Amino acid sequence: MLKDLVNPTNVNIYVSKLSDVLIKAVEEPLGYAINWGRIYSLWPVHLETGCCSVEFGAASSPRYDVERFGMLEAFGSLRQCDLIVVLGTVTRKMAPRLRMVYDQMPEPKYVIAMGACAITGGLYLDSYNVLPGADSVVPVDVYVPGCPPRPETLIQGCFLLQEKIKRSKIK
Amino acid sequence: MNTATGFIKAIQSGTKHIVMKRFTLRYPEEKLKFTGDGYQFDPKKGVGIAGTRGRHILFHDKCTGCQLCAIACEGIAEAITMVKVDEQWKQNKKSIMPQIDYGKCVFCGFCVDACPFYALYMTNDYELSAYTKTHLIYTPAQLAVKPRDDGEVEIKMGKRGAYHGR
Amino acid sequence: MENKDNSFGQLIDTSKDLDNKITSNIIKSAIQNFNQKIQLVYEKPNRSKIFVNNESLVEVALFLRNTYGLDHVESMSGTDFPAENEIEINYHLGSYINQDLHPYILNLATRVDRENAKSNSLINIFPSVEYFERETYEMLGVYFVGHPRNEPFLLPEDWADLPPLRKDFKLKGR
Amino acid sequence: MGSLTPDFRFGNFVGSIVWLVFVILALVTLLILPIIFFTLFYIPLPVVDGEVLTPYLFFSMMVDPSRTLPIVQFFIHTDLFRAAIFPGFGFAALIAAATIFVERKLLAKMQLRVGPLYAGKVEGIFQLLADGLKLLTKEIIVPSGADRPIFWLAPIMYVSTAAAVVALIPVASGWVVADVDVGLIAAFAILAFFPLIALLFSWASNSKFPFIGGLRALHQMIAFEIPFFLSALPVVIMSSSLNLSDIARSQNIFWNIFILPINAFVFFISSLAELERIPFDLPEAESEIVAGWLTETTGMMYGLIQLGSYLKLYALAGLFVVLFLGGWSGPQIFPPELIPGAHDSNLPLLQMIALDGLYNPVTVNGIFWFLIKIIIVILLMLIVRGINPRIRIDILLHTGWYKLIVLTFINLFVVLMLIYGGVIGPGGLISAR
Amino acid sequence: MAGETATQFLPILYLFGFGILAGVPSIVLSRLLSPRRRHNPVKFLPMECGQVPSGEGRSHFMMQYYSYILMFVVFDVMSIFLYAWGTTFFSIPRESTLPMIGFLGIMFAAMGYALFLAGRKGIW
Amino acid sequence: MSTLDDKINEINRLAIQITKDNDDDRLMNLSIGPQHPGSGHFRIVIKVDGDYIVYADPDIGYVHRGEEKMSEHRNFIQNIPHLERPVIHDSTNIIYSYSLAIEELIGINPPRRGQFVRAIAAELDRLVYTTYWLAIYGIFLGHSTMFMWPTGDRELIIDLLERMTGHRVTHAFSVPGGVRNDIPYNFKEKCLTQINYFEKRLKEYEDIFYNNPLLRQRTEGVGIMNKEDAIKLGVTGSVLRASGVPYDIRKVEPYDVYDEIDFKVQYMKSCDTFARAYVPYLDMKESCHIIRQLLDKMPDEGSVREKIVGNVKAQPGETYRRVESGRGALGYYIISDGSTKPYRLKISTGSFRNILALPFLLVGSKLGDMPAIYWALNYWPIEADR
Amino acid sequence: MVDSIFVGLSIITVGSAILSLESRELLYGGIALAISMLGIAGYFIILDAPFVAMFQIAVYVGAVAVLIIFTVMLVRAPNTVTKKETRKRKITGILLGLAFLLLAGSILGSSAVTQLKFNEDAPVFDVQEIGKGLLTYYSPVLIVLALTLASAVIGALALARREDIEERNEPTN
Amino acid sequence: MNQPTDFLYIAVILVSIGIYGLVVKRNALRLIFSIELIANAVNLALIAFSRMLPSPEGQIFVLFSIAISAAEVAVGLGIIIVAYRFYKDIDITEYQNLKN
Ligand code: SF4
Ligand code: SF4
Ligand code: SF4
Repeated sequence: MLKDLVNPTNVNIYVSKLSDVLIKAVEEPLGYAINWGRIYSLWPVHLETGCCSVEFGAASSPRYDVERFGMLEAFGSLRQCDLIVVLGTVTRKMAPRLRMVYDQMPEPKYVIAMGACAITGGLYLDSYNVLPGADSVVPVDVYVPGCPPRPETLIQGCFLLQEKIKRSKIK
Repeated sequence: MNTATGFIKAIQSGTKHIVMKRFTLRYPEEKLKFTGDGYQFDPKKGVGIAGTRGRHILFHDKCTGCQLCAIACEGIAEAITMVKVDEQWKQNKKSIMPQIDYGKCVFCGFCVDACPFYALYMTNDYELSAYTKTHLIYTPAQLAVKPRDDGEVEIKMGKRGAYHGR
Repeated sequence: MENKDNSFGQLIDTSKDLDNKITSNIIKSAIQNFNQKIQLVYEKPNRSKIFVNNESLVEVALFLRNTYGLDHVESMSGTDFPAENEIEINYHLGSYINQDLHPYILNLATRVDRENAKSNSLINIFPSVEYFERETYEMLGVYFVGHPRNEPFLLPEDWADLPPLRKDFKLKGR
Repeated sequence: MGSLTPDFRFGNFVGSIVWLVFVILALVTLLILPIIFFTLFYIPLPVVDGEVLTPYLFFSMMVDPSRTLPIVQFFIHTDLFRAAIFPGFGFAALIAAATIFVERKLLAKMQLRVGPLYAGKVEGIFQLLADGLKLLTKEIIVPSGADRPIFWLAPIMYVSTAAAVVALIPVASGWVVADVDVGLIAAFAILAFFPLIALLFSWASNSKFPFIGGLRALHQMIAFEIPFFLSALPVVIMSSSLNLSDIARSQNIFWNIFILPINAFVFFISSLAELERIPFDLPEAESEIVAGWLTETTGMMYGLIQLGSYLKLYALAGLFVVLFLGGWSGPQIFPPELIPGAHDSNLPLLQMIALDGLYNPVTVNGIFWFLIKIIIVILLMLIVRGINPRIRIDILLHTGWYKLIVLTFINLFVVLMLIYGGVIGPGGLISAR
Repeated sequence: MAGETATQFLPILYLFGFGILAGVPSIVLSRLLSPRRRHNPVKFLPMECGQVPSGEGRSHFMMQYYSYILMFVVFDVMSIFLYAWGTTFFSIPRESTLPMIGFLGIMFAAMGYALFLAGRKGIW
Repeated sequence: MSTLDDKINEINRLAIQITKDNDDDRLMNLSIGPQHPGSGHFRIVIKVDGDYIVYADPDIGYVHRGEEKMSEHRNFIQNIPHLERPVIHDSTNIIYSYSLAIEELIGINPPRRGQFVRAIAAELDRLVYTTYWLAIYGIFLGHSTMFMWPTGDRELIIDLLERMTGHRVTHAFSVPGGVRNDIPYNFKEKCLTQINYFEKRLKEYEDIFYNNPLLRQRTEGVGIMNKEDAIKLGVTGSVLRASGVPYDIRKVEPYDVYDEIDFKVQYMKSCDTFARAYVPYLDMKESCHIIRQLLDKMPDEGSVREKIVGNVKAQPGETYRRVESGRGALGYYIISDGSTKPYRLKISTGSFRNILALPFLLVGSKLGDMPAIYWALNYWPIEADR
Repeated sequence: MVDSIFVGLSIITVGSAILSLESRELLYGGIALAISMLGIAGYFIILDAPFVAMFQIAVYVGAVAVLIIFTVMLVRAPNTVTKKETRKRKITGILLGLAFLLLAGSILGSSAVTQLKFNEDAPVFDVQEIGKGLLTYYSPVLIVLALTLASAVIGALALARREDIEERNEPTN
Repeated sequence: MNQPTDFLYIAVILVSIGIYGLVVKRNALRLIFSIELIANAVNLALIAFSRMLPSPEGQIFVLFSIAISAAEVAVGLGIIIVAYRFYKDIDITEYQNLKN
């Protein structure tokens, strides 16, 4: 009986069980806490691809004030940001730069496609210089329709993104 | 001296604002009130009902499937496609109705102007964000849903500046 | 510093009744000066269009600038006419110096061959034409002789298609 | 909250944090505590309350509240407590965190908006926690071609150096981490590290914008260092000491700001410049050079540098208070006893509190006044940020080198003349002592 | 007494250590907790506004202002010398201030001339 | 005062000297944008020598969307939504001049009330544009409060426009033949109170921003473009007026009802960046004044639109019409071949003309002046790219 | 306690002094020099000269090291790796250094200094003492020092000035 | 407690490192490093003696010495900058070569 308990394979099993328990015990609350932090601290990159930037400016104005959700507009470097809001038209000249900005951002990073242009190309469906949407360049998490979307729509899109982050794993 | 007065004035102006009312609209809790029940242009009177331009609303009992809205939109964003619906309406023999892709629509309202039967209106529903593009395509059935009308605040002028209030 | 003594925003007097006399004078004298080289295309209130040969474009522009103070280019564009196998280039000249000509825009038009599109640049006469000519170069493929930078700037760097504003450049689905 | 806000319960968040702490504590008790105990038996332990403190004793004392107090009292007076908690790191970090939050809220109020609101139940007080957690779990990118050792070390050095300045600030009479005789010069000497760190870090990141930012930081800090030094000189003359506690003590009648207002002004401006705060935030001017020397910092590195700069803000504001606002001096408003009659009480616990051990009216008073003053100074710095645009590097250098230095020199001569004229100084009309 | 100074300064080192204690674990923890995706060479390029970087990253020098650094070295020394005098001010006879005034005068003149030279920004 | 030619020579001389010295490590290439907090949708390639800019080349076209080509494939009404996109926050003005041109080509005249409503919308839009511009100018100079106040006060005007047209910025309001819908009831009173409040707020900007000594130091005497240079470079709008040329199309070539309005052309003679930053502000004050007059003079009754159908045919011919937008002259050159679509449409925008002045102003100034000079040019990148 | 600090300081000081000369990159050399200076400031603190120690830190780390590192960054030419270091020269250098070390060390070791002890009860000189000395007995030196510093700064500026480019006339206010 | 000799030994070591650098290194900046090392070693010895005697004079001397060496560094680096501008190198043998 006792021998069985202390035989090496069993011990191994105990140890792995213990570590499982530990990971279970830590992982979920840790993920919860960290996702909570990520939700309320989305710093968008300052990359303006189209005219939706006007309404993005309005979203950080005193009337809508996205800083309530911890978003800081006009933030300096892309190295400290976690969110690209693709602000409208992705032209063929801008697309490589957009990709590069996305690549250079640190993980974890999220993308919101704002405006009809960034979703499907919108008005510029037949233009020779506009890509049909940002999702051919970067993976998009949330689509915010409108031309330009109202700031409320953008904020609602951010809520959707928060919901998504909440469900995601931290690593 | 000029410099000093400049700074003092600036500090005055800045500190004055600390006691002013906040202008912020606390969006998820408060929503803006929009006048009218939808955007529509009345060609006879030449006068329109002002309202916000959000998602469309389609009155199935009025739409005849004439495709004029789709034609109007064709040169703009190609957001409208006519789809078959299961319903039977006597004014709509072909049983086709507009389906709007909000990934393309630019909310210009020209389709509303074009509709001769007052079947298409624009409402104050702007909360349209979605996770995928397919969620943005609104079928006629979805378009028929009346939006919630729960906005009640608007800009008010007070003694301590403008604010949002009921 | 200096602007203390400035009185911001004085009311300036502009003659309200805009008569067309001066503008017709301009065109008349220009036509006289370059007898057959200039054709009058139309004349409307405050707008007129003259057509010159590409060879005499520079002289005419110089004359217009020096004589009447048409000192800047409001707009410049090119239009493709595939039927006539020509590209028309329009310079819309306006004046800031000459108070009487303030509301007046002169459309100075010239045409170049479509296949071998080459035109004389006006950059030495109107520095303001620099970007317009560059744009015309890349949008219509008109090479401007004398312009220092005939290189694309609006289109992506790797643009290898036809110049987009030519009529035989087809948009997708149209 | 509204219908659309994610159903993220704040209570759940707190619960998960508590659970995490519990798990960590459990691990510590199981694994690390034995090790600590084992080593403790070999280390000479302090004598508390006439007994050598052994782990057994420690635990038995912890159980009995009347015996806990002496331990607390003992620990409060150790250097470790000072360095780690009260006038030292913990306190400064707390003030730094509060400053960040107040800054965001105050600026928001000045700009007619709300500021952080949803992180945490009340007015977004946990915004900083959210930012910190986010930064903690952010990937750290080291750019290719970066000078790795310097790149990794510089943020840590930045925080440490800022913390080292904090050590010199006396909070109340006798409450200072390092009571150095040459405290003022020591503060200046440590502050001189920052340009070097900024320069090296910007060099290490092998990128253009950081390097411009680093050079700007260097030029800016050295331009303002000399007015910074010289503006504090009359203070030293007045109190004949370099010890910051002595300087504070010497002003309990007249604060220096009344005698030397111009110096205080110059000191304030220069410390703003040292801190790279808004009229002088050229090294981080985002509309010119992206984020300046912080452009390549990612995740926790950025967080550490921010922590460092707010620690520095606390330290410099504290220096200002000590040099010009009389440190902790102020009218005694706290009662001699926290609980009236506790002195004569039979309860040992109350007696313990009443005795000079834990509640000391003079110290509490000093801390109170110091806090009030430092809050005012920090608020001033924040308001300056709200109303001014950034200035240009050559105007800045011009201000630092030509205007402020000349101002301090002139002021120095004025002070000398006043002393010789018998107005100030010992035996003068307005005696500082 | 001997060695007293060292004990005075030791707490500064403690706090320095606390800075490191705050810094190192947080960076280590951050390395542990943060996600790291597969190697992507673009990510590690120096950041240059979404552009592929061109030229060298460390080649910019504001040589217009180099003279200020040169000046700083000298005037830094001067200003700390003044502290030695400032603390002693009231405990020495008044005549002894005269050399300091001379010192100040000379340095002030030097500074004036140096600032004049530096204002002409002709270095490099 | 160095002339423009001198400046060009100076640039060339510097370039030659740089190559001659072969001091390549002295110069540094900086690319300001596209991802840069101080650039927006475009890029300036600059070379700096220490703190001085020795070479600057704006690289525009990041939002070039081919509006001109697209408009050849859409009829006159369908063109409206995409033609207003280049400046969505000044959309009434950019469509205003389009409407004028099409009206001329088709040969209709909007009703009088329609003209007034259109002018009101245009002036309100000018306010919206200029406040946004001012906000960005504030953040470019590192003044975060100056970003927040104008963007906040701008919402007052946006609220008015939303009541009027139904959309926050992209109104599609002005159409050939008038405006699309009438203004709502009690709009007049609402407009007056909000405009009055807005004007009061404008005074605050002077205190905290324009009279701030630090701002004055940064902008005064920087980036001087004197009258001759400005005329030569053909700049327009506030940039031109800041250089001492009182040229405002609303005055020199009044369209619609502007000849009945009494207003001043705001201009300054100091020719520097401060003047360029201050003239739009003066314009805003003047706009409030104009709106009050327009509201006063507007007829109470009447239709607002001469209805045209989507596939209306225009007479063959061409026209060039312009209005004074927030950024200066905004002209449409439209050639029609008699069909329902324009044969060629050219937009001549103020931004495209003003950006030409950027290299001349930047070269020789300091890196720190870059955002101040750049944004004071009253430049909106998308409008230049189209 | 003090002993261990002393040993640690010695290792840091001497090690970084060697590193400052032998490091491959000049920049690391500069940093090592600064650390070596810091070590010496540490000795000063042990030797109860806090003012001098702070002076050393402020001047050497705050000013001199900054200037040196700035110059190192500036002159970063491709050939900063020392190339003119012939083997012969290196050996000579090491021998010379060792010779001096042995000589001076042996002199020191055999001299009477070894018998000398620090006086435990000696007063610690604070700044007042130094200031007094500086301003009374050594006041002429102070003037000379002022002249030296003045000539140094003017000389350095005049030296480093570039004569061949004309000044940009710029509006400094 | 340490004895004066300990500090003097350290000073001697530093001086010999400095001498080694002066002899071996041909890089102008390294020469300045060596000079600084020697100067510092001397300062250390001075302070050690001042502590030993005890007298404040040593500290005063060290103050002067540091001031002078700061001035020397300023001038030295000014010279290096000038030389680098002309020769594009900071190697002193290079300077001699170019002179001829
Ligand atoms: S969606 Fe509309 S507003 Fe946004 S970029 Fe595209 S055209 Fe502009
Ligand atoms: S609003 Fe405009 S874009 Fe949207 S469906 Fe109607 S016509 Fe099309
Ligand atoms: S919505 Fe109106 S226009 Fe469209 S198909 Fe129905 S009736 Fe016709």
